[in-house]
Amino acid sequence: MPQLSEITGKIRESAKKLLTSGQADVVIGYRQGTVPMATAPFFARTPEDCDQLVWSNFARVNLANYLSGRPGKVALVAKGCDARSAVGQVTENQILKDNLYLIGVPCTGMIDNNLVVAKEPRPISEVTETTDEAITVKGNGFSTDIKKEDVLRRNCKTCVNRTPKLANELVGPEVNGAAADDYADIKALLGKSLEERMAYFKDLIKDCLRCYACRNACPLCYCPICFVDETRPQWLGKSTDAMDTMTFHLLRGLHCAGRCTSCGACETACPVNIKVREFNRIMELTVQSNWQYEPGMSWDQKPPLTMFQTDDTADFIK
Amino acid sequence: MSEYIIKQSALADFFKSLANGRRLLSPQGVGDKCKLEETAPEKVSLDFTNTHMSPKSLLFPQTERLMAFHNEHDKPNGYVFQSALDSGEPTVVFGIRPCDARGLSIANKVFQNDRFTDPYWKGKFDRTVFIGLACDAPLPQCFCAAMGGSPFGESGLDVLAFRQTDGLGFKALTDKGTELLKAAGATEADLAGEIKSLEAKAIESQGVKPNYQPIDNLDLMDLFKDPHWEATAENCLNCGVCTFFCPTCHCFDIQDENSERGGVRMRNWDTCMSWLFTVHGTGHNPRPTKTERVRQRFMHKLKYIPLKQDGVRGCTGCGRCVVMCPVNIDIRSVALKMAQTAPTPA
Amino acid sequence: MNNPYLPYPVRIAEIRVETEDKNLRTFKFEFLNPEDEEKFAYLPGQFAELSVPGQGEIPIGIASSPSEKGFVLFTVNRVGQVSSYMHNMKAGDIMGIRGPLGHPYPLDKLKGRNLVIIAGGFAVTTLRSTITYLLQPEIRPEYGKITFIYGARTPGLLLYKDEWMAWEKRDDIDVFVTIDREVPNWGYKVGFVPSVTKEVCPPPDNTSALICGPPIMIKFTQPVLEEAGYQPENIIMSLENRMKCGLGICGRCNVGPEYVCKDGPVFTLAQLNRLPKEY
Amino acid sequence: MSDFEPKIVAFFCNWCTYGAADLAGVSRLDYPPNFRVVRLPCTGRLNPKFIMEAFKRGADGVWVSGCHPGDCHYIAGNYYARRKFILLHQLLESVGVDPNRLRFSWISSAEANKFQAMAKDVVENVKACGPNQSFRKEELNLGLAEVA
Repeated sequence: MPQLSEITGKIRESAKKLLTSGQADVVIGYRQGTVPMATAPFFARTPEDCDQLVWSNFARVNLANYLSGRPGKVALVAKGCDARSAVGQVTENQILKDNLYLIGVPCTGMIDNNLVVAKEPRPISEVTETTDEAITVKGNGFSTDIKKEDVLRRNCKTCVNRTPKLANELVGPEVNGAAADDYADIKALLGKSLEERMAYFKDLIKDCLRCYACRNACPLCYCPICFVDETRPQWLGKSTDAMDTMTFHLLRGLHCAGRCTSCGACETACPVNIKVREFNRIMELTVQSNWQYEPGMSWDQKPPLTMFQTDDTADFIK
Repeated sequence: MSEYIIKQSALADFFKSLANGRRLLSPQGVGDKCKLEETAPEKVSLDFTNTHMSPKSLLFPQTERLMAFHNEHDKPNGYVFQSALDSGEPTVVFGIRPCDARGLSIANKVFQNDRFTDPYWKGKFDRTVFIGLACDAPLPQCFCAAMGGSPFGESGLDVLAFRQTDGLGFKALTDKGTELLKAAGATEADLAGEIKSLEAKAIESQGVKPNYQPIDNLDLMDLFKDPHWEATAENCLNCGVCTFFCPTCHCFDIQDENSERGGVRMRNWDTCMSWLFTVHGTGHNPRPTKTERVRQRFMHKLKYIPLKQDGVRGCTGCGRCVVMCPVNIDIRSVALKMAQTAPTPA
Repeated sequence: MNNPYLPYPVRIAEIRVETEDKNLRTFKFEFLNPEDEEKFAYLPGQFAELSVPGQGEIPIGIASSPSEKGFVLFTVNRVGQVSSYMHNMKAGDIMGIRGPLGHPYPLDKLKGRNLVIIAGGFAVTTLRSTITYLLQPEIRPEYGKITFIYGARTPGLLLYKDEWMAWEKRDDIDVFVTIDREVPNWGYKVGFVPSVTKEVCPPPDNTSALICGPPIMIKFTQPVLEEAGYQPENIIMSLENRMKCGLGICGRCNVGPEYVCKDGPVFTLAQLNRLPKEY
Repeated sequence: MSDFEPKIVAFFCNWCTYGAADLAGVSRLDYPPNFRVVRLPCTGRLNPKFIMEAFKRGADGVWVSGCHPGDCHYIAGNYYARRKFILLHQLLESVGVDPNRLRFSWISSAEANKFQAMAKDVVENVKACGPNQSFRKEELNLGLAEVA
């Protein structure tokens, strides 16, 4: 059971070394947030900066998001999923492998604030965390201990690749993830009737504000102009029309197919708590069952949509 | 005397009288489902912290039809826009927080500015009575007092209500408010002292007030040119969460949509965080990267609006953007950085 | 209540192709309801939202002068959704205009002064309005010497040929028209607007400059005027930014605290020097 | 329902199915007139947003047809397209779009008979689904009285 302070110490140590030796111009990690249950991405450029870097059970943002097109040498504090996204950025030519250094943190999962609030609905003014297994939340006249496994994010519960195997170094002992993600939820959903599925997905996105936080929090969404911002032709209306919203989510799912590493950044960013990853998961399952492809697992694999097999099976094409 | 009380036992009747001939809205639901909803008088609850989203959509819906036309070129008024102004029913909102009411009053000065009046906003604004409920226990992310407001703030409200040991106390702030309280049979009382001490207690519970005062005196261009913006914006994902949740953010886009029968011109919430927001037809963009866009948002809140609205800041300290931001960009820290800007020597 | 979002219905009375690349057309509109023309009382330098139902709106400077009654003129460049659609419309079609919006050039404050009017490319529109207004017999004596400098890349890209040629023949306005590069049979000036300005602009005493043109022209003309001794208060410019409402509400066209639509589009250089360069 | 005539947006590759449709026409092979054809240079050009746009605007069905695998005019366009189709097909079916509304086929420019049969089959299938009411934009609410 590693202490968070231990990992924090190692991250700082590594970051300082990288910056002093010139191996990195910037180390992108996390610093403590300004409100309870939050961290913020932090860009350390000097060895002194590094003392602000922390490790936490709330280090949810996928920092690979800051890689695309970034000049210079970058070191990234990366969980299992983030490291895969970073590798994806390399395979998609968003950054050179030689300019990237991954400080891998074997991760035991990150906390979903909504689940914490569900367990402790009183206003929380302080959180203490010493290990990666539990937290204590405090407020006016209360102090509640919460086990992390009870409040893990959905994607963290089913995470298979918790240890960033491709990282340049690991700052903690390797951890094992789930044996395999069986996609039971998606398969159950697909067992329902067409009408039920349509009703489910319409209900799923009914609160969507189209703030596009899911898109912007996603390390895959680096297009200079997103299809939702195209104006001639304008593919998407700007109103709250349900079908426009559905189109956004479907096309987002499609664009992430074969690239998504289930980091959960989209769901965490969503201010109205939509399970936006449902769309991605359908695509993940499809990609895996068709092409046995998992993104971000090696430096030289080609994303499935940039290639083909002459014998790809598609029985539905007549 | 403009203060009144209603005892706990008479509250049910009070809410009934509010709903008489008007739509009664109040916060319903908990957590991320807490929102202003049409409420039966017996369902009004005083037990909430604040609505998940700001109440601006009441007067400024995310999508609003402005006008429409029929696609009939041969008829005299076919293919000509007709106003689709709909101000809705008379409404009373009970339980809006003072920070949010203040947000509406700031937006109100934009929608009813020195040259133009927005009839869509005004119609709804004029038909709504706002009864605020003072905050006696502000949340950790609340900082209304630091921004020049108060948990007992009065701006934008017709009536300020606050909890008493037995029932509610009220301060009428407009004629509309006084009328409403009188009609509901509220008893006059002298509560000024009580309000003062409750307010002081609530402000105190927000902790130490950071000093943002220097921003007011600093030159616009000094604030604008300060080198901190690059670092301040570095985290930003350029999503629109802060703007969509902000009670004073009022920017919108105007869009036309068509069908065979005709078309509608509508306005939709827009966000200054978007690249598309300012891009010219030529492709030139005055705010091309997130640094300019983030700067715009904070400068707008903390400098531009105060310049235009007699020093009133465009942030009400409701704390929504602080907790909603996926990367924890905290307007309080940004404001402090701005306050530390070094002025150019004269 | 008056609804500032609702356009006045107008009929396209005439469309004139202005330039050889056919990307600029001048639209002459007549109001469907004559009383709307009175409500649309404007001054040179103001703009309006041209509104095509189902397509959208574009903010365009008013090219006609208030002295021209019975119609309004707008010259539209083909760029985006609405302007391209308009370029396919024909005389007789119905659309809408909404305005007038923004502040005009402060001509009433400039009475008694000399004016140098500098235009580049198709930004000449509101300055055409200004000159037409100033040259009215009852208005002209209220102003001193008027100098008009107008440049475009090629002769074929100059707008309002008939008009500036007629102005050239008058003795109460000095007209200098220039193109970027020499072409055969070109009887006027050759060179960029800044260099022509340097050559012909009158001394700064009791003189104000009105400038409207592409950013690059303004960038290089401004120092020429400053060198010539013009004070920033006397250099008056018209800005443009992406706009939607035109009413100072929708929030996108601001330059610092000022909205280009509501508080502009006309600013003095002195004002702009105190504002961010977000335009 | 029997008199329901569906509107179907068809995306045909210029080098094969578009030719097949032509050939069916000059060969006087009858096929239903329910299609609005969009000609593509290759099915590889088919962006999924085209299909979404068609449904969004109220198409009852969409039919995409290109060259047989191995016959692409640009060597491999349809192979790439096939991968996209696999994803799109699965995604739309997963969110509850009746797969009978969306048809993919390979028809060469010589296969006028296949084209005719496929066209009839597509229309029949879409007819069986009925009008598209759940996967489209809602009719615009003009909120105005009818024009006098």
